[in-house]
Amino acid sequence: MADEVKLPADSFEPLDKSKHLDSEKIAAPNLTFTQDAWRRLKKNKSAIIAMIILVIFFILAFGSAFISPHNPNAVNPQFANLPPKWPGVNINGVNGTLVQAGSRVNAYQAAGAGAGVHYWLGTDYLGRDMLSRILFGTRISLTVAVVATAVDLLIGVSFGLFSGWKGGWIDNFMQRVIEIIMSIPTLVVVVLLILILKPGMMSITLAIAFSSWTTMARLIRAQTMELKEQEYVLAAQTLGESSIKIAFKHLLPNLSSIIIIQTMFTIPSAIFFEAFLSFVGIGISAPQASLGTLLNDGQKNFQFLPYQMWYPAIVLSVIMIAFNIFADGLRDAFDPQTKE
Amino acid sequence: MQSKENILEVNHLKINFSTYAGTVKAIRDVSFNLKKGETLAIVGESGSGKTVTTRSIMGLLANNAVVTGGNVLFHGKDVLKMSQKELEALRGAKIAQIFQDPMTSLDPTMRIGRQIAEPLMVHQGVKKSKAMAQALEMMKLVGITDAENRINDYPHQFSGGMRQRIVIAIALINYPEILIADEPTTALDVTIQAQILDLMRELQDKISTSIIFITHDLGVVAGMADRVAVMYAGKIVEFGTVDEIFYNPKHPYTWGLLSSMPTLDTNSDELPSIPGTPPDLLDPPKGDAFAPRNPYALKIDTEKEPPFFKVSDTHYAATWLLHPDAPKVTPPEQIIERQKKFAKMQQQLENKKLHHKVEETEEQP
Amino acid sequence: MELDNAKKVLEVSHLKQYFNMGKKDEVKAVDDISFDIYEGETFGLVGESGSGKTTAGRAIIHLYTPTSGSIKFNGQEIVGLKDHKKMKQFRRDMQMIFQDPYASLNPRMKVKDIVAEGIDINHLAKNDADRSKQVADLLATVGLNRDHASRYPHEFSGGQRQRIGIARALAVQPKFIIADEPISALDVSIQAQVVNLLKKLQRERKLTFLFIAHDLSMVKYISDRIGVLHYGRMLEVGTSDEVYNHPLHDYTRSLLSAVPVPDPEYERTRTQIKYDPKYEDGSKKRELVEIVPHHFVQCSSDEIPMYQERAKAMGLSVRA
Amino acid sequence: ACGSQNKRHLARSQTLHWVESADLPTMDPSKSTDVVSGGALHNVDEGLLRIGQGSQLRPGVAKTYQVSKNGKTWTFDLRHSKWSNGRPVTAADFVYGWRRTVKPSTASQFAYLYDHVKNYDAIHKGKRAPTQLGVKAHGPYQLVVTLSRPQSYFKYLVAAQAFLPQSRQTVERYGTKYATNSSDAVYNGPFKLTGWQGTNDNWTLQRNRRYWNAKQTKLRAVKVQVIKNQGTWLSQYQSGKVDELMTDGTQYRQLKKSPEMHIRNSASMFYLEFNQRQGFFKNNVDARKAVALAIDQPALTKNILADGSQAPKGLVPTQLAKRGGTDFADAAYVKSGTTYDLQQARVLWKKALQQSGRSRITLNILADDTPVGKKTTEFIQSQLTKLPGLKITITNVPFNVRLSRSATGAFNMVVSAWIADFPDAISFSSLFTSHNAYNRGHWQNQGYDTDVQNAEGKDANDPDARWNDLVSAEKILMQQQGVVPLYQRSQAQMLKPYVHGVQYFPTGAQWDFSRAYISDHQ
Amino acid sequence: MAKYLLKRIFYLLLTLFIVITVTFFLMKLLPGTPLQNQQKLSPTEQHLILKQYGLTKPVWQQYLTYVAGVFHGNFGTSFQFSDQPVSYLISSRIGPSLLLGTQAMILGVIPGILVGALGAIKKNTWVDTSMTVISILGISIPSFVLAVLLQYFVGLKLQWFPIADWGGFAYTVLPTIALAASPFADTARFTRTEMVDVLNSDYIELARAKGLSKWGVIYHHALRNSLIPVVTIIGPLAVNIMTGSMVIENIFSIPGIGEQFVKSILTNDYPTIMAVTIVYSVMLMVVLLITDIVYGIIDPRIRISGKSN
Ligand SMILES: Nc1ncnc2c1ncn2[C@@H]1O[C@H](COP(=O)(O)OP(=O)(O)OP(=O)(O)O)[C@@H](O)[C@H]1O
Ligand SMILES: Nc1ncnc2c1ncn2[C@@H]1O[C@H](COP(=O)(O)OP(=O)(O)OP(=O)(O)O)[C@@H](O)[C@H]1O
Ligand SMILES: [Mg+2]
Ligand SMILES: [Mg+2]
Repeated sequence: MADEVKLPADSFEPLDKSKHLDSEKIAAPNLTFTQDAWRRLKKNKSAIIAMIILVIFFILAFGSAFISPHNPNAVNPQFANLPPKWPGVNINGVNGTLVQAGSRVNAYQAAGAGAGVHYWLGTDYLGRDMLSRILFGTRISLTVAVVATAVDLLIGVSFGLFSGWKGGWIDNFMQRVIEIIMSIPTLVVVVLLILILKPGMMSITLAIAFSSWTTMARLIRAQTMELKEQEYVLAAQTLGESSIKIAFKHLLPNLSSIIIIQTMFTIPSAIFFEAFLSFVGIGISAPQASLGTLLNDGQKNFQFLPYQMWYPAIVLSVIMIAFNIFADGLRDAFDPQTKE
Repeated sequence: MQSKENILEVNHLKINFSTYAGTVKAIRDVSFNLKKGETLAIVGESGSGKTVTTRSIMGLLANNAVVTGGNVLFHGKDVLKMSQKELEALRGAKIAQIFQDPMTSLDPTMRIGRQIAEPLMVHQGVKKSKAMAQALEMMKLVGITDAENRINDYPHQFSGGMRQRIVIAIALINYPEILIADEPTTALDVTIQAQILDLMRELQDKISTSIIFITHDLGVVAGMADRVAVMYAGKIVEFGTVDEIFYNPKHPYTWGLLSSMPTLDTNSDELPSIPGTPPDLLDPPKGDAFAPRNPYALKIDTEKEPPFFKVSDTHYAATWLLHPDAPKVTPPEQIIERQKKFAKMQQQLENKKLHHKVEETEEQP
Repeated sequence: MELDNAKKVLEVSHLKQYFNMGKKDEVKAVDDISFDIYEGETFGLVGESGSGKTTAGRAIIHLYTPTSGSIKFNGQEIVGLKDHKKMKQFRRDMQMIFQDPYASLNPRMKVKDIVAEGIDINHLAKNDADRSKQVADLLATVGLNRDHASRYPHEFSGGQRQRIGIARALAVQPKFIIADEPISALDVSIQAQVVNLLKKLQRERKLTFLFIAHDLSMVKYISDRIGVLHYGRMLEVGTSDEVYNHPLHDYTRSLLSAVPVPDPEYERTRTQIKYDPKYEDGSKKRELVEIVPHHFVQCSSDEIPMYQERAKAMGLSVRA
Repeated sequence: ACGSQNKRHLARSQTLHWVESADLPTMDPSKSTDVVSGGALHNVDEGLLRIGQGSQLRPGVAKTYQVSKNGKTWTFDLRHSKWSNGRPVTAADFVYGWRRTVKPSTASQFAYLYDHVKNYDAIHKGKRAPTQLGVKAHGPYQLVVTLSRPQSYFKYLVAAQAFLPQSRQTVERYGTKYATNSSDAVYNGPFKLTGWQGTNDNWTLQRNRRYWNAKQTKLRAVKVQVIKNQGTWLSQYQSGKVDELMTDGTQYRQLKKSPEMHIRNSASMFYLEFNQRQGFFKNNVDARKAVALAIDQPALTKNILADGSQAPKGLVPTQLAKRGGTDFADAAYVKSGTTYDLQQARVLWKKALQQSGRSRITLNILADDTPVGKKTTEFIQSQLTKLPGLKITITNVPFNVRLSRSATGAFNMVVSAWIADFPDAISFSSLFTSHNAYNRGHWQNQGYDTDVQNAEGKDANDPDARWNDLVSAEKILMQQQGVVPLYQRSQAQMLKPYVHGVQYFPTGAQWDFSRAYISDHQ
Repeated sequence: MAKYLLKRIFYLLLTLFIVITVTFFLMKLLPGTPLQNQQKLSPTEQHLILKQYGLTKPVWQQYLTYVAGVFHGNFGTSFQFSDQPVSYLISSRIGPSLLLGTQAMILGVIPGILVGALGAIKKNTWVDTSMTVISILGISIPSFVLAVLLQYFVGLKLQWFPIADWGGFAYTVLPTIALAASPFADTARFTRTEMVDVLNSDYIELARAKGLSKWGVIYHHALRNSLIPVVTIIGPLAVNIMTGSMVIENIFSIPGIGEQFVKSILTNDYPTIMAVTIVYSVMLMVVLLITDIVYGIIDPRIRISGKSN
């Protein structure tokens, strides 16, 4: 076993202590928690793609206010229900033709549209440009969802935080309140709220927010209960830190990942809920459009004008998928347990 | 010693884990053997590779593990090359394991009788009723009082110590040749730990199984082990009989471990401690991994990994300090005390030998 | 230490801490314990898991509101203390070091902010530069350097994190520190670092410690006096040498006999003493009784002679 | 294809699969207010007269009738016919049914149709007993009705559901459950209702063998199914599960060339009312005219609704009333009332704004929340937005919310609709007299009121004078732009080629299956 | 257990009472009456109609009457269906909804569990990926879009199942599929997460160390433990299905209660809105109660202590 190789003469000099004992040194670069999560997220390809898609959608939807191809509300009766037409492309589906009563007709010609007229995604029953409407609808849907989620965050987080932190009978009471709210079907709550507040963005937003905050509150409460037993919170208490400060310095930052993740799940379900409300007929009112109203209009004529349902459906589904995948990715990224 | 066969041999085992961050070199050339009926303790701090070593013996390595070299011979057959079927036949029958945390290692939704009987039913095709009867026997054997009534209880109805007994019962029901105990008492109180350790010793006598006992508690090792392997950063740095390790340690890491633990008699103002923190196995340092924390480090430690130097037939240590060219160093005070004791023991042994001509076979430490 | 003349820093008497009072799952986590801690000493609290060590520590530092009993710190009653100023002072004078190095540091805060938390609360720093300097000094005290100040806790090893926790406690210049199993989650090779640090700090800063642990050899090593806790009751209190070398209560004996020692020869001969909890069965009223000077055992009045016998048998001078 | 003379081979199965887009809420003739129950009642019950294709009246239970000179006494001679339970249908059943309808405690919402019948007003107000109603049975088979004022179109009214006979024995037997399901009622029409449990969404009109003219009924059954989703309806039609499809705009565009397509002109008009109680539109004829001129009705009907609906000529729909070959709508046509002239509209709008002393204004349009309602408002919004200084918001609400808001005047402009209860212009003209409850905008015009009053009173028995009165009234309404007619509703119906003889009529209940049959198509 | 049950039922009733109270007074805030044609009705008649509906009394009296009625199963009279008690309307229409809901639940949950479990077992393989894609699609496509697609492609083009209407089992197939998509996806995702956790747990490790085969481990230990939490999402799933059913019933012309709810919302038929609200709440509460009890029964850890949280 012993080494046979000749070793250099000075090999067995004792090592200079000062040189090697600096084992407290940390070699790794200085990474914050968020940076670490971001690093993990970056490794998750599908989550990154989802994120990019979402960013693109946000930019398109909110940028469309400035650079939309057409005014989304401009009615053009003459050009109602025109199929998609891409200049210079002659493939059925995007060449402005439609199957009507069994034969393919050039809808643009029939409507007397000049050669320069082309709608990338066709037009709707009022001759409005579908592409602009979809962008506009995406913007409304996203706005409703984001605002609703923000409100839900505000209520849910503060409720959960307070309940969890206080504990005891206060918590008990607040939990009963949540239980009672949860045993009323959210849909019913939403519908009632909308009926009372009059249909419109505001009320839909509020109603959706109202319907989802309980989940957030429960999550936050559970986590707060756990966190408040954490020794660093106890340490802050022994130092004499006030409850409010503890909430902001210790609890909220450590709840942030849960909050972000839950938000990422709430946004798509809010979008969905809005679509559902539109279908039922109590959604966003005209001339505003949301993905839900577009879909609802589209599904009626799916047989004859399939593009009117397909495009909003695709946009909605892509947004939903992207949010879900992104949320999954975030959850993994924020979870330090995640196996590297 | 030669008369006892090796039932398990681990030779030059090298295991890496591929992770996002890079390759973790968790086991970097580990060799040891296990003889019938003996208890081998593996000690070492957290992350030194104890668990990974035993998992490789069970063929239960994680998906991202890559065995880059070496073999694990069980009765001469390489466990690492076995098929799933062969491994399944091995696990729980020939080689069984006790896990560290009794609170989580039982299925919360299955009655404990059934859990104990399961290995029987799996390996010997025993009928359920018969298996349950045997499970009951086993429960009594591991000291569960009122076993008849408790056989249909669920794990959460038992205390930690009781659960650990159940886990032991599960491991032993097939009278395995090798029992791997991975920190079986770390989660328990000292009094319960003592009971469990007693129980294990007792059972080992009864069914003469070999035990690989993993722990980082040197006190426990002293009471349990026949032989000891000290691991550091994925390598065994010293191994020998329990007396050799405790009374005549050669590796500075073993020195550190032994002297940093106060005994009930320690009264010095300051405990000798091992400075610094263990190395990152993603990027193990060149040379001796312990060098940065080693007050006795030599220049060569930063360049070349030390080979094993033989101290006695049963005692080897991987430190350049044992190289003939190395300077003589003075170990910490406590170690000197221990070595003195060792010398005395050797002396007594010699004397004994002279007085009665004891046969070699009884000499087993 | 000459106990009779020493000043009592902490006087705990008849402290009770129950949880879930009045419910089915009521827990008497701490059930009527009394003990004093003298200035400059280390008082060790040992006991098995669930015996109420942590609860006692937290009740003393007023993380819980005790069910009943009195806690006097420097003569000031803490239970029911309403005076904001006095409470603030108390919070500075008494600090705690926690068990879990991973849970005791807020993962979202930089080390400097963790350490400076007490400084900020009590406005102990004149300005930012002063704050940074204080943090750097504290880190140096616990053997870390100023580079570490801008790091996050997850980048540190367990021992380093425990030292950061110590620095945080030291920031408010406490006089009394409760250390709740500060080393039980650490690797053997690291434990000694922390214990040495605590001892050094005690020497340099004249601190008083309540040291909670279940590792008996470590408690023995670090403590001047020891209290043995079981089922929320204090069974035996005495100087550490007394308690270890001449345990009077059966439980203490059993506990000591179970401690594994890194000495194979000793281990081979060690026998464990079985314990029968009849001396705690609650059928009689038991109180801490001073059997040997400064060595108390929990017993009822009719059990006193038995313990005195035991003490005598060990060659101790029994208190009249 | 319907009503075709040329009889084809009958198919073996004489079951027609019909569709309704709403549930059947009641079968009580006194309580029916909706088209679904109206349609069902029309086929399972029979009044004195029957209305049929082209709004022609046919004899019903009454074989003949005579009107007195002064137009106030109507005598109906009834035939011997039977209820579906075998009891005879007698004049007493009419008397009972009518009294039940006008009785305030019944709270029939269509009792107002009796307003010309003697003593109706007093009964209605609870001042007289329902037995005082001007209807008497002279023996079992003669019914005499006394009106308080002459009413030339009373003959049409007696064909409506509110005037159906009701069997006292049946009503009293079933009590509150009467007509809440198909078996707790009795029928005297060509069909009887089966399979309706009160809330389910399909039911069957089964041939009534006891009907006096049962020989003529060829269909064994009309299976009616409720389909509320337009897309589903189309698929069901295409797969042959149902025999008819009321297309919406898009479907109509696609299918309009099909030989199965039939346009059903109904006597209904959609129009925009201005709130003239106070505010902007009060006494501001320029504003009203500007709005009228800014709306392009042909574009609305042709491109937006695109369901066969027509651009209106005036308030009274075409083909509702004719005299001497002239359609009322042509006779009363006022060009400015319904044309599109944005230029002119802008000019007028500026004037209107000046008059009200402001430079910009936001106005709201109230309308139904139906698909058509939404399309209409969205379109009008886009059109009116072209007027300078005008911003339009829209509110789409459920039908009865729209009604109650209209009634209380909580609107700027509202899209209202009216379907003639009977084929006479007065059904529309009476709407905008000063005190008519349906005049939600409170438009008031002395000349208009006088004209309508004359038609209902002094000229009631003089068809020519009456016609002229109504034409004059209509012209005033259009010149003053009291309302803006938007479109005359038509429905484009796809009907399987093997379905024949389904009769459609543009007023009241719309369908009559008594002459329908299925030809062999296998 | 009995005490726990009593407590739960007390809460259930309390909740129900709150729901009734809140909806009642909310409804009173809204415009709309049973009058369809009020312009042509004399005040006497209007009063009479309102009286028939009990709307002439002071609001608090109406409230008391209503509450008393509800506990006798009397929800008043529908505005849409004249003389039709709302209780009858609901009882005659709840059948199809319950049937569809149950079928969708079964079709959603069972395959969802299987797919989710398979995904976890084959974690990070193409199987897992495709399972994830399917389940994400399931939550990403609105049920009404799916319904329209099914109707068109499966019903009209392939003619495998009826497009709409309500008859035998065949009629329930397409609506059930459309309705089951989202519970399927939810269950699959939830099961997968749970199963992955369970598969990483110590007792699974021990089971493998016992020598159980891979599938033996899954069958005897992993499945049961990962399924127990799945019970807890049944409640939310039931809500999903209720919500979905409104749309699905409309599209497939199914005479269910959800469709009726939509109708009553659109027509301001308050007695029906209130009744359906109450029925929905009761259904949800009962589902939650049952899942809690079932959870307690199948999870030995909870069974003993007899409490759920
Ligand atoms: N599946 C895995 N993937 C990546 N790294 C792993 C994996 N399993 C173990 N390791 C790494 O291998 C090294 C050895 O781990 P092992 O669990 O054997 O340590 P141990 O000596 O048992 O420690 P402990 O006393 O904490 O149980 C550690 O650095 C650990 O992080
Ligand atoms: N907040 C609480 N609510 C209810 N019971 C509690 C609470 N905190 C502690 N207990 C119970 O009180 C008893 C004493 O707990 P404590 O944590 O003080 O024990 P310990 O001696 O510190 O044990 P360990 O060595 O495990 O830390 C235990 O039975 C515990 O379950
Ligand atoms: Mg391990
Ligand atoms: Mg503790």
